Amino acid sequence: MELILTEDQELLAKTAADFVSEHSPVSRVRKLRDAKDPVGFSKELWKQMAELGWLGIPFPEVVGGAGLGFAELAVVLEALGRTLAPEPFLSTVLLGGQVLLLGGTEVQQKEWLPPVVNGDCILTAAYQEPQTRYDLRRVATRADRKADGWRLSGEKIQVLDGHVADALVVVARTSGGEHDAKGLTLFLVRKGAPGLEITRQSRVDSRNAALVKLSGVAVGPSEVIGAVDEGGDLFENVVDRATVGLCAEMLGSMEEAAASTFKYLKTRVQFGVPIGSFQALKHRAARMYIELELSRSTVMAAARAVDEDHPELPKLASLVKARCSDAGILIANEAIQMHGGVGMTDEYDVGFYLKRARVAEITFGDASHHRDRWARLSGY
Amino acid sequence: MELILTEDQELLAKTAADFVSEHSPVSRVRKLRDAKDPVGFSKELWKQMAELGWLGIPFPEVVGGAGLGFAELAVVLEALGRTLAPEPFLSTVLLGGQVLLLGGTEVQQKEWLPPVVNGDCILTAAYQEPQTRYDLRRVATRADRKADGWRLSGEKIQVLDGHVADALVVVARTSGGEHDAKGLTLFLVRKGAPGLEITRQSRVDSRNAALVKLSGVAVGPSEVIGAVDEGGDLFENVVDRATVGLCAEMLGSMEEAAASTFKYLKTRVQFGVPIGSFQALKHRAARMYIELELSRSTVMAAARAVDEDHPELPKLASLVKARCSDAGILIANEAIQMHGGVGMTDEYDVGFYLKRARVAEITFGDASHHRDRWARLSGY
Amino acid sequence: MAELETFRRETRDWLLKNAPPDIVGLPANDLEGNWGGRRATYAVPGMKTWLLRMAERGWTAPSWPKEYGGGGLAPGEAKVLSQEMTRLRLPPPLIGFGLTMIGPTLLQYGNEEQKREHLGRICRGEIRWCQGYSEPGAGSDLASLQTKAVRDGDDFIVTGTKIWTSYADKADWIFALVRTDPAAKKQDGITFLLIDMLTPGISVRPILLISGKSPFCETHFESVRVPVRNVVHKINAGWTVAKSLLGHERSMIADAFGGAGAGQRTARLSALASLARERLGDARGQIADPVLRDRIALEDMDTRAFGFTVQRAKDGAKAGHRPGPESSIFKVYATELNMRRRELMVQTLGPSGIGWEGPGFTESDLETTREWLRSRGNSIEGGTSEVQLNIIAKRVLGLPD
Amino acid sequence: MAELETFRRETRDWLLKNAPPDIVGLPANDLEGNWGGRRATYAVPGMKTWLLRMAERGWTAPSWPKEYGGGGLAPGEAKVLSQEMTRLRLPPPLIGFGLTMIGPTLLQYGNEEQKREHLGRICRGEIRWCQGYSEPGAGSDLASLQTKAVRDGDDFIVTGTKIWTSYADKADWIFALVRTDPAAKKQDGITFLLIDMLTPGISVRPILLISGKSPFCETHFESVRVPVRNVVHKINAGWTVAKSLLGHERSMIADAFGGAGAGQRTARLSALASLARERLGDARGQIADPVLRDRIALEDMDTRAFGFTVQRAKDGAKAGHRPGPESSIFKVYATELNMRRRELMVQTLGPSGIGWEGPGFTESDLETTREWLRSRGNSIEGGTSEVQLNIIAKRVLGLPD
Repeated sequence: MELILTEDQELLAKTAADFVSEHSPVSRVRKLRDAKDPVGFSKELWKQMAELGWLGIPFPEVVGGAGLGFAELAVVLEALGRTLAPEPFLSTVLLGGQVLLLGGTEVQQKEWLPPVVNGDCILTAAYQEPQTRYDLRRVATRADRKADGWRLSGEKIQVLDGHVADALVVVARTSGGEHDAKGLTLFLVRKGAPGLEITRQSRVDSRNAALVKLSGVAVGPSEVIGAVDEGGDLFENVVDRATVGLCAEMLGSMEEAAASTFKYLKTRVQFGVPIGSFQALKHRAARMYIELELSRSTVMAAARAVDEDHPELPKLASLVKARCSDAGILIANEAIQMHGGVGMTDEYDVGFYLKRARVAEITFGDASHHRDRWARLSGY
Repeated sequence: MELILTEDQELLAKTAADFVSEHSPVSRVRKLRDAKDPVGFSKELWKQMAELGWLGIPFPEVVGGAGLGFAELAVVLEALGRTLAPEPFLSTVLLGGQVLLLGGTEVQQKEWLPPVVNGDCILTAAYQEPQTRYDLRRVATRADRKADGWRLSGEKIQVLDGHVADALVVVARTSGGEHDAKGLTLFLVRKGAPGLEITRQSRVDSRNAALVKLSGVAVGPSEVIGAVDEGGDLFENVVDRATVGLCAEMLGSMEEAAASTFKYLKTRVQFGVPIGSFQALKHRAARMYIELELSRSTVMAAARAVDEDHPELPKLASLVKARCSDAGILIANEAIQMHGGVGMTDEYDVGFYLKRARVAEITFGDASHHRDRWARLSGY
Repeated sequence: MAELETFRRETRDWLLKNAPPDIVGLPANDLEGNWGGRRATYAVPGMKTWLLRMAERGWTAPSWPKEYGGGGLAPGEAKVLSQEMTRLRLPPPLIGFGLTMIGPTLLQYGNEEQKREHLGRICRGEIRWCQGYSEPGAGSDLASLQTKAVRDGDDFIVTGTKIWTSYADKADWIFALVRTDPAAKKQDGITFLLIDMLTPGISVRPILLISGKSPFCETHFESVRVPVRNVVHKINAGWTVAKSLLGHERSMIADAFGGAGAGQRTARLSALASLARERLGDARGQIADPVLRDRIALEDMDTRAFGFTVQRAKDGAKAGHRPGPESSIFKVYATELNMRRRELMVQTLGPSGIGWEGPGFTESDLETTREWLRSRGNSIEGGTSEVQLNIIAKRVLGLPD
Repeated sequence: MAELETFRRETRDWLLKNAPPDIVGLPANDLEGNWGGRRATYAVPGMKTWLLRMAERGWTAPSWPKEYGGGGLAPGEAKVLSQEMTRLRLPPPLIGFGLTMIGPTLLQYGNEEQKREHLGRICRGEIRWCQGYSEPGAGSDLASLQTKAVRDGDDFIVTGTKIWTSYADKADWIFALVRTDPAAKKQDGITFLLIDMLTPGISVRPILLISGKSPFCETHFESVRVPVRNVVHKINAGWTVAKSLLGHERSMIADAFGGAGAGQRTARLSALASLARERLGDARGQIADPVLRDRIALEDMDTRAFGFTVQRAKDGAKAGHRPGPESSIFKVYATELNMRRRELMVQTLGPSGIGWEGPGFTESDLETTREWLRSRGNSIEGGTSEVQLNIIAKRVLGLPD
């Protein structure tokens, strides 16, 4: 892999940066939050992103996609991360969409992926449960076999964009006990299915999330994605890819949090001088920059690993997630500290970055979890 | 407990500080090292310390001691730590002497403790083995029962002052397997006993340590200290006390390393100003000071816990050792970094402090070991 | 000693007779304590009676001189009163910045007229005070404050903005630093002024924090007329008054973060360790996540070590030593301990530690998350950690400027 | 491409024919490589032949112009040569500061006479060079150097002391910074001078480090007479020459700490992880100490992330981008990674990690301990971490002075 942007990728980065600065300032996130917007993001903007071809980046041309890869996706997600755009990329493109791309039948792909690419369909994955913590294979939701298919029962939490999703990929247990790695199957459940109850949640970053209760929801054989009992590996692969995408977004966020802090250091005057002239703050700013640069290299490498179907992808996904989680929190904490009192006020944007950094850290596992996974995958 | 020095203790501190600055500069340690001195410390100075009453501090008057406690001992050890005095306090007073004080019969105490107090006898404890790491109960050295007593066989490493000791307290297994907590017994082995082979070792701090090989060393019933099979608890208690003493010494060392660094910051000029005017170094110096102050409070508390036979002593010993280990390494590392290039030369003293800090950290268990022990003793 | 025991017995009898039953066991924290003031409200009816009875005896400010409304108690007596109140689980009848901040300041720097005017009303809980120091442009560099007070006959005309004025929306009076001589060098042109919040031209806006609601406000002064007799100490000499108050504030913060009693033996698991055992599970008697367990042990151990350090300072003070340099570390270390602890709490909660409100999160988890967010300000408010480290480097270590 | 393949074939044939068999597989590190020089010694006899044959072809300095003794190879050809030597496990025939430091400097700043005098001798391994920059009073603040060079006709008289002159005790010539104008402002009065170490008045004393023996020396100049024609570039313009060399040195340090190839897939366990498995034992396939295991994973992961960052800079350079700001972090991060790794190694060794020499410790454990001690200097030598962070803050982030 080469860790540089091609000319096309440079161009995409510029388009994305321009789009974000014109249409998606952080004030938009604030407005959606304060208005308790029922959708939680801008459908209009989502449609525009579709028109720009962004939603189709990782999908093949046969479903209307661009046939590009995560190297390109990362460029767009980084730009969106800069201003914390709350559109359902992670849920729709990186979770639901990737499950269908990697595990769906042609029929399933033809039904769902074109509307995803067009921005007409929101997908998500319901995998987390109250006891899951970061263990993707710890699933209590059951799928009981019936003559005409399955009945799903269980409880999922923090389902991204759950309350606006047209369909959910539900991870359920078709065999084995709660902790077994095998015996998981993925099911597609449509909005409004009888027995499906969705309650919106409120998290610190004010992005969409929902509780999902399944009370004997009926699904037919055509709604199974991938092989029965073999959904665990498929879903873990999807989460590895989604993790790389999430980290690209995190990179953008920490970049912006750092940049706004460096700017503040240059302009805020105390004791008659800009506070950025104080060496202790300088050195800490340099440390932030180092963490940022290492994070950037790692995001680039991991995105290319997805595109190359690199056998080390699981390790690199853990590498990038551990790194971006730690760097994200460090940079957000330093951003607030260096902003001083105003950094603690809701009125300033910097707190939004801390809140998002924490939620992003928790999503798909925190740094400690991924260091453990890296060590395990490395054979120690 | 009260965390202040009494007037008597203040006086003792002053005497010790004066004595150390007059008789025991760091250059003395350097000379002993460079000359490969066969004794490894100054017998003369040791005798003087005895005359000052220091060796008798924790022993009762009946054996010639002062009947004082660890609060007083800590004051002296701190002063000695300041200039890295290599006299056999740890081996003789804190290990061998304490074993006899806590576990010895009256006969044993009468034989050994008066010469200890007088400075005429060097004692030590041989407990570490190649596989011990920090687990005091992991002992492979065997004591086989015979008609007339026992035969000791095994290998001990890094026995403090082993090559100059008049007698060694040997921890040996009288029952159970290598990892069993029970089944350990303490034996007193005299210098020159047949089958006892002692080889001097060289560690980075150039303090005395030795390999001890026991090949069927015969010991009689009168040389058992404490109850047979019950030596594990006794020895752990001794090590807890010795740990507190060691930490007092470590406190003195880190205090001096920090003080010499603060002095260097005030005098070393670069870019036309003393480097201590650079804020980044200032903040790091303040951090060193904070670690030092917390270490001091903890040493004082732990020493008083020994004197009060406080039920929390094991926890406090772990607290003080974890803290002084971490603070010692931090301060020594920063001392070298702030001294710059000259700090790396053997010609400057600051490297001696780093080397001693590392050896002290390892002795009786490193910080991570003691955090684990603290958590275990706290019930989590 | 015998006298003190008599005092103890009499005090206990009096308390038993006069404390209304509904106040027993009430907590004494900021949220639930009685702040008094013109607009005081009492969740528990007995609290008003309790205040009146205690104030009548001077026991809302037990150590203050009797002539100004205090109890005139000697230190030993005051300690006995406090012990007996604790024993009977009686909350203080009154809390607030009047008792802790402006009162002691007036006792030291106020003139006779000011003491007579204000101290009694503080003791009786009639007036609630707030503090007007920081400004948008003057945070760590407090002396660069710009709120100006221009002399107009017997009055000053005050114009400017104060921030971080805690509870300004509930306070009756404010003690503020204002610039009375713009030509003087920074600290030299500052005056310490007492201002009635009912004076025309004052407006108050509560500040929302990243953790949600807060007691902080922004307070605007638009040509507010304040009598010159409300100057404490001398005109242009307010910095002296402010400094003595600031030191006081910092040690209060260290106390508030639990530094006070942490040297005591902790009989039970720390809240953090017990949360971790509950949430992460238990493997052979140990918190199942060994890496987090190690961090928790470090946090608990540092807390204990810090507690010993606070105790050392107190024991030294009791023995009559002047405050040692070790006390300079209290503010920075106490806040860092708390911040690390909050961070470990949310890390322990994991996916349960990122809720803002509503379904899917327990009340206690939501509170933990908000407290974590709130804690990020600990190293900023009351003098940033950076300023504290500067002070240690300069005053304690003597490093050059 | 076809031409390059022809070159590859010819090169390989030549190498196969000319490389003495006893040099195959020799390591190319500082200790075992061939430094050349007047007093060169050859542990392996073939190394001398290897040097002569390669030097004759100009392949000790493949990219330098032929007229000065180099190989005159284009970048593509030089890469092929290097690849073929690696493939055949042939060590470089010559290493040292002549090739890496003063040679390139002379190519850029030297006059024709200097190039003719020195470059050929460097290529043939006849002269070994050392560097005289730092002084006891001029460490991070290099420009405050005080070694003075006073003009005396066609000579300078040099007096002063240089430290950290690596291998000065083995070198034949030194390139040094001297102060030629004491009145000028710091950088402005400095001259870059070439000095034969055989000149009377020079004395060299090796420096012992806390880790033991070292290549470092202290070099004294007592009225040493140096011809003015040995000035590189112009008198009082030596700072320009020095700066270009310094940047070069820093990237060499980053490379030396393994930044170069760390982006590559690491097929096997890191040395650290495998040491830990061996010494701490294995619990269900994992290093038995979970806390240390977490720190080791972090170290390995950071090493990988740093490797990717080095690769990114290289890929960018290959694509013709100017060196990006990311390269400013190499020196500081590479050394920190190494220091952390050494620290983790001794922590893993525990009681086995504190030996100095002799019985009771294995050779490999003793080496680990010495390397840990030696590593403490990594963040000092070649520009302290503090100076690097200042540079990042100023040049990359644009923070004010």
